Amino acid sequence: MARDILIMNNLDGGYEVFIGGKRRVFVHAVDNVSLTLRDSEVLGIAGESGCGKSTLAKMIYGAIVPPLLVRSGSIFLYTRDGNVVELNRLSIEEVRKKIWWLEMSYIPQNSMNVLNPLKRIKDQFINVFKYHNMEMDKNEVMRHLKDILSSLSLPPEVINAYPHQLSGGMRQRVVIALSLLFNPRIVIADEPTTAVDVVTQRIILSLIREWRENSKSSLMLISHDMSVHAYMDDRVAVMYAGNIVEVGNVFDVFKEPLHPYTRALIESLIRKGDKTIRKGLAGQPPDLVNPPPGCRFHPRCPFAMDICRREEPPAVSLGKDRYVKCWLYASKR
Amino acid sequence: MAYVYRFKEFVLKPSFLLPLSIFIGILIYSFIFPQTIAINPGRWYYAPPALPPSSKYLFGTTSMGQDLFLLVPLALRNTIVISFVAAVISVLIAWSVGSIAALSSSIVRVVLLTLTDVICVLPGLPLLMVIFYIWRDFLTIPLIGIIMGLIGWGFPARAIYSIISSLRQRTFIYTSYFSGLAIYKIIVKDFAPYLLRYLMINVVGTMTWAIGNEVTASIFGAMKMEEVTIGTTIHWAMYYQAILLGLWWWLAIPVVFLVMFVLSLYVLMVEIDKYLFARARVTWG
Amino acid sequence: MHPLIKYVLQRALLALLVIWIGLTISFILSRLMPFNAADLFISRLVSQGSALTGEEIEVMKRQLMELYGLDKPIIVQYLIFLKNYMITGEMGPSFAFFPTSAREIIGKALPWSITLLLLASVISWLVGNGIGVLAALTRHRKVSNILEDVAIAFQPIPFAVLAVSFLVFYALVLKLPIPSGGYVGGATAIEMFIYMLRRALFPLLVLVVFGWFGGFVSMKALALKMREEDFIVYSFLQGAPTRSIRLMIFRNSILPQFTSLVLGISRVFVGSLLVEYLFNYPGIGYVLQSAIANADYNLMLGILFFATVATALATLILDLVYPLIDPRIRYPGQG
Amino acid sequence: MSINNSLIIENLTKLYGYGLLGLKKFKVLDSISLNIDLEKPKIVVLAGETGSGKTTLLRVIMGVVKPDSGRVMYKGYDVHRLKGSMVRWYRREVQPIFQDPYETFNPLRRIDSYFRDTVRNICGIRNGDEIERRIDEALRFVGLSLDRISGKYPHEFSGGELQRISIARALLTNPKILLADEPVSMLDATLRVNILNILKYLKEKLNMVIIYVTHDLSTAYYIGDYIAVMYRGTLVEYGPTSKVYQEPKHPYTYALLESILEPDPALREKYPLIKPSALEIKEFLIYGCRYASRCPYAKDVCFRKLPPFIEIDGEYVRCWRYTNYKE
Repeated sequence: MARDILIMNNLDGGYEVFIGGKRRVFVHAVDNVSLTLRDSEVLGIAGESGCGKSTLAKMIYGAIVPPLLVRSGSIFLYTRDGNVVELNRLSIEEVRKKIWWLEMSYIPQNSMNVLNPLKRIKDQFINVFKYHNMEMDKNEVMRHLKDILSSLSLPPEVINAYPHQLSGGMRQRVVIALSLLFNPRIVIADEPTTAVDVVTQRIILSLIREWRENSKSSLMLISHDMSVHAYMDDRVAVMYAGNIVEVGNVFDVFKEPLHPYTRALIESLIRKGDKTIRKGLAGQPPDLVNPPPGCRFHPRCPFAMDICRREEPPAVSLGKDRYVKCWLYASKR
Repeated sequence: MAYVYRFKEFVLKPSFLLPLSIFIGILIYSFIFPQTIAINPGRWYYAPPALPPSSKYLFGTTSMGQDLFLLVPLALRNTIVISFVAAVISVLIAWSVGSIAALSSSIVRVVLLTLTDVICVLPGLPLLMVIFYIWRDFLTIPLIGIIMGLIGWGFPARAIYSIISSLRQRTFIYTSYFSGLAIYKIIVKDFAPYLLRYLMINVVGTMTWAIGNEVTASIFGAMKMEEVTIGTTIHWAMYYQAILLGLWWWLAIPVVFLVMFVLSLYVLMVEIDKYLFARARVTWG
Repeated sequence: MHPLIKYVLQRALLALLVIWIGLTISFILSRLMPFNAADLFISRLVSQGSALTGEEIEVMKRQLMELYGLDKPIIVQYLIFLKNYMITGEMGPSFAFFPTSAREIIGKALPWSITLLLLASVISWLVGNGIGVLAALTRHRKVSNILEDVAIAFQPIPFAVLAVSFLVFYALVLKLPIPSGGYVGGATAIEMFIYMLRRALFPLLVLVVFGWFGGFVSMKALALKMREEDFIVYSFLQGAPTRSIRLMIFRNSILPQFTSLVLGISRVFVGSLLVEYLFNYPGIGYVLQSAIANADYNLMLGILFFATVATALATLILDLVYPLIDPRIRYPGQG
Repeated sequence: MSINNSLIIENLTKLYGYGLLGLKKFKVLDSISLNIDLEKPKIVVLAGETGSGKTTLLRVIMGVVKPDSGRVMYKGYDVHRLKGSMVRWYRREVQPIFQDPYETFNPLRRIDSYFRDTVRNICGIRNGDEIERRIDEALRFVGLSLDRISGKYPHEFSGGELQRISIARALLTNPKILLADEPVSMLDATLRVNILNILKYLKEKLNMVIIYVTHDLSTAYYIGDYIAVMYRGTLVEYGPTSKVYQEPKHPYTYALLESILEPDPALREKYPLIKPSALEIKEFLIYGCRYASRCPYAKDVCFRKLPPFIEIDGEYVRCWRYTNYKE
C-alpha cells in the first residue's frame, strides 16, 4: 500500500465576516475534517458549491489570508527528503520558501484569470524561479519552459505573448504548466475546469492525467462535477456543508454510493445515451452560519430519521478505505 | 444572506444627520435670512469700517463699512445659485449628448464624441475669465451659471456615454425587452437607478467645479465686481490689502462658510449613495 | 496606410481641431465685444495722457487694423486672424505694455509657468500616488485611515479656497513675508534657471501641499483592490516574497494613474494661474492678472490661445504614450 | 409541414467586424438554414463549443440581433420586419431564458416587477387580481409561488431559484417557443437536472417548442428530440437526437461525442486522448469547411469550398464525404 504523504487531522475553520459593518458572524466552512493523501494518488473532493471544498483546499495549502481563519487541526507533510513537518506550525516565510511550489503547488479556481496582465508569459515563469532563489542559466530555463509547454500542447510562441493575447483554454494550460514547473509531489487543483466548455475540459483533464501518470505525483482534485471525479480519481471524498460525509475508492463509491448525499450526486448525473428521467436534489446546501442541528444533510435527506435531527452522525468505517458519516450505517443507539 | 440597510437606520446615523443639519442651516442663513433685512448689505459704509468680530458685529466689518454677518449670506446665496445653475445646465447637456451618443448610429456617435473630446480639452477657466471680463457689464448671477454650464459638460458627458454603453450590453435589458417594455420604459426602469447615482455625483461635482471657477475668476477680477459673491468678497478683501492690514475675518468668514457648504454637500452625497446602493450589495457569498 | 500612422494622425487631427475651435472662439469673442477694441483703447490711452506720440498711436492703429483686418469682410477677417495666430504667430500689440507685443510678454512668462507647472504636477502626482500605495499596504491602519480622512475632506474643496486660506495662514499666523521680484536682466541661462527654481519653491509648495489628495484617494482605493486581485493572490501562493508582491501591486496600479498625471496638468494649470498671482510669481497667471487689471484684451486672447495649445498637446502626448506603457491597450489595429 | 406553423431559418449570415474600426469582417454565422415545425412539442438542441455562434443564432431568432443576409420566418412573417403590434405578438409567441441567472434580472429592481410588466404589457391584462392569478400560476409550474418572490430583490435568491423564476417569467405569455441559452451551465450538477426536468415537463404540458443551446452533449441527449451541431459559425449536422448519437455523420459531431465524460470510472481507460487545437480566428476565415484543418478525412476540396447542406435519410449534414463530388 502506498505511503501517506499528507495527513490532515481535525481541521476546523471558516470565515469571519462583518455584516453591514456591525454584526460579526462566523461562516463555519470546514468542520472537523480528517483526510489523508497518499503517494502517487488522485484524491477527489466532491460536493455542491457552498460546501466548503475550496476553503478546505486553501487550508491545506496554507493560504490562510483573513477573513479565513483556522480554529484547530494539524497537517503533517512528508517532505521529499524524508522529514515530517507540521505545516501549520511553520511560519509563513518557511512555508513560502520550502513548501510552496517545491513540495506542493496549487491550481486556483478560475485559473484563466490569474496571470499578471502586464507580464509576458516567460517572465511569469522566470519570476517563479526568482521567488525560490533559483539560479538558472537563461537558455536552460527557456529550453525547460518550451518542454513543459509542449507537454501541454502549447506552441512555443506562447512564451512571448501577454496573457490577454491567449484564449481562455490556453491561459488555463499555462497556469497548469506553471504549477508543474518544479515537478512538485503534491498538486492541489481547485475546480481546474469550471467555466470552460466540455471539449476544453476534456483536453485539460487528459493533459493533467498524462502528466500525473508520468510523474507519479499526488493530485488533490476539487470539483463539483462527479463525471470529472469518475474520470480522474483513485479515491474520492464527498463533502457536504463542511463535513466529509463519505470517503472511498472511486470504483466502490460509484458502484455503491452509501451516503444519501453521494447517492443523490451520482443519480443526478446524466449519462450519454440515457433518456430516463433523473432526479435532482431539491433545495440547496445550508447556511453555514447557522447549520442545522444533528446531521447537516437531514433537511434534504429522503431517509432522515429522528436521530438525524438531533445528533451528529459518527464516521463509520466500512471495510478498507471506506468511511461514511451517516446514521443509516451506525449501530443505532 | 444579505444585509438590508433600512431607511430609518440610515436617517438616524450621525454621519448623515450632522451634514444634513449644517446644510439646511446654511441654506436658511443664505436664502431666508437676507429676505428679513431691510438694507442692501452690499452698500458701503452702513457700518463702521474694519471692526473685528464682536457681539455687535458678529463676523466683523469690512474696510468699506459692510457688516459681514449680513454680507456673507448674500454672497453665499449668489455663489450657490451660480453653481447650481451651472450644474443643471451642464447635466442637461452632458446627459443628452452622452445618452444620444451611446444609443445612436456610428456617425452621430463619432460626431458627438469628438465634440465631447474637444470640450474636455478646451481650457475652461481662462476661457471663462475672458468671457466674463468682456461681458462683465451684462452679466447677471444666473447668466454666470449658464455660461459655466455651457463649458463644463465635457467630462460628465464622457462618463454618461460609457455608463450607458455598458448598461446596454447587460442581459437584463433583454429580459425587460421581453417583458414588453418599450425602449423609453427600459431607460426609465433599468437605466435610471444606475444613472440616478451618477446624476448625484455629477451635480455635486459640477457645483464644486463652478464654485472653484467663480472664486478663481473673481480673485483675478474677471467678474462683475459689483455682484456680491464669495469670490468678489475675497477679491475686494485682497484688493484693499486685508492681509496686510490684519483684517483676517474679512477673508476667513466667507471661506469657512463656503467650505462648510461644500463639505456638507459632499458628505450628504456619499451617505445617500451608500444607502441607495446597499440594497444591491450582497455582503458575502 | 499603417494603422499606427493612422492612429497618430487621427489623434493629431483632434488636437488641431481643438486648437482651431479655441481660435474660433477667440475670434468670435474679439468680434462680439460690446465695443470696438481699437478705437476704445486708443482713445483711452490718449485720454490717460500717456506719453505716446502721434506716430506711435498710428503704428498701433495700423497693427490692430492689420491683425483684425477690421476694414475687410468678416470671412476675410477670420482667415487673417487664423493665419496670424497659427502660422506667423503674430498676436498684435499688448495694450497695456505698448509697444511690446503680446507674444513677447507671453514668451517671457512662459518658461516660468512651464517650470512651475511641470514640477507641481509631477511632484504632487508622485507624492499622492506614493503615499497612496504605502497607505494601502501599510500595517499601520490607523495612520493610513487618518490620512485618507484628511484627503477625502480636502478633496472636494476648490483649490482657490485652499490657496487663499493658505495665504491668510501664511501671512497672518506665521507672519512671513510674501516673496516678490520678477525678471532679472543680464543673467546667464543657468543663473536664471536657478533663480527661477528658488522663486518657484514657494508656489510649488502650495500646489503640492494641496495637490496630492486626488492621487492619494484613487491610488489607495486602486491598490487595495489590486491586493485582492486573483493574480496577486496567485503570486503570493507561488511563494513570491512580500517585496515582489508590493512591487507588483505598485506597478499594476500605477498604470491607470498615468491618465490622471496628464489630466492633472490641466487641473494644476488652473491652480498655478492663481498661485502665480497670489504669490507674485512672474508666470502666465501674473501676466493674466495684469492683462485683466489693465483691460488688455489682446493679451487675454493670446493667453487663451496658449492655454488651448498647451492642453491640446498634453492630451495628445497622453493618447500617444499610454499604449506604450500598458500592453493591454494596443494602438487600434495593432496585434 | 406548413409555412404558417413553423420557424424557418433561411440562409442566415451574420458578420462581425474586427481589426481597425471593425473593417475586416468574419462570419459568426455562415449560411445557416433550419426548419422547425411547430405542430408537435419538441426540444431542439443547438450544440457547439465556445465561439461556435450558437448564442448569436439564438439572438437572431429572438429578433434582437439583425442578420446581414438571410431571414427568420415565424409563421410566415419575417421576424426582423415586424411592425407595431406584430412586434408585441412576436414577443408573446417567443420568450427567452438566459445563461447567467444573476444577470437576467436588474439587481436594483424587484423581481415581481418583471412579472407584472410581462402580464400587463404583453398579455394586455389590467385587472389586478387576474394579474396575480396569472403570475402565481406560472410560478407554480416551477415549484414557487407569488408570495415567495414578491417584494424581493434578485440577490435574495440562489442561482437555481433565479433560473426557475426566469423560466416562470417566460411562461407568463404562454409562448409557443422558448429560447433557452445554456440555462444550466452556471448551476451545480444536482440542480441542473431539476431545471432540465422542468423544461421537459413544460414541453409536454404546455405544448411548446424549446430551442436549447448548450455545449454539453450529455444533457443535450437527455433533453433533446432534435440536435443541431454548430462549428465556427456553420451548422454541420442536424437530425433526430437518437440518430445523431448512434451514427454521427459529420467528423466533428463524432469528435464532440467522444469528448463526453461518462460518470463511470470503469469506462475511463477507453477514452482516447484529445489534442487541442488553438482556437483561432483563422478558422473562421477559411472559405471551405471550417473543420478541415482538424478533420482526419480532409481532402483538397474541403479547404476551398463550403460543403452543401444535404439530406441523408432524415438527417442533414454539411460534409463533402456524403456527396459524390469529384475533383
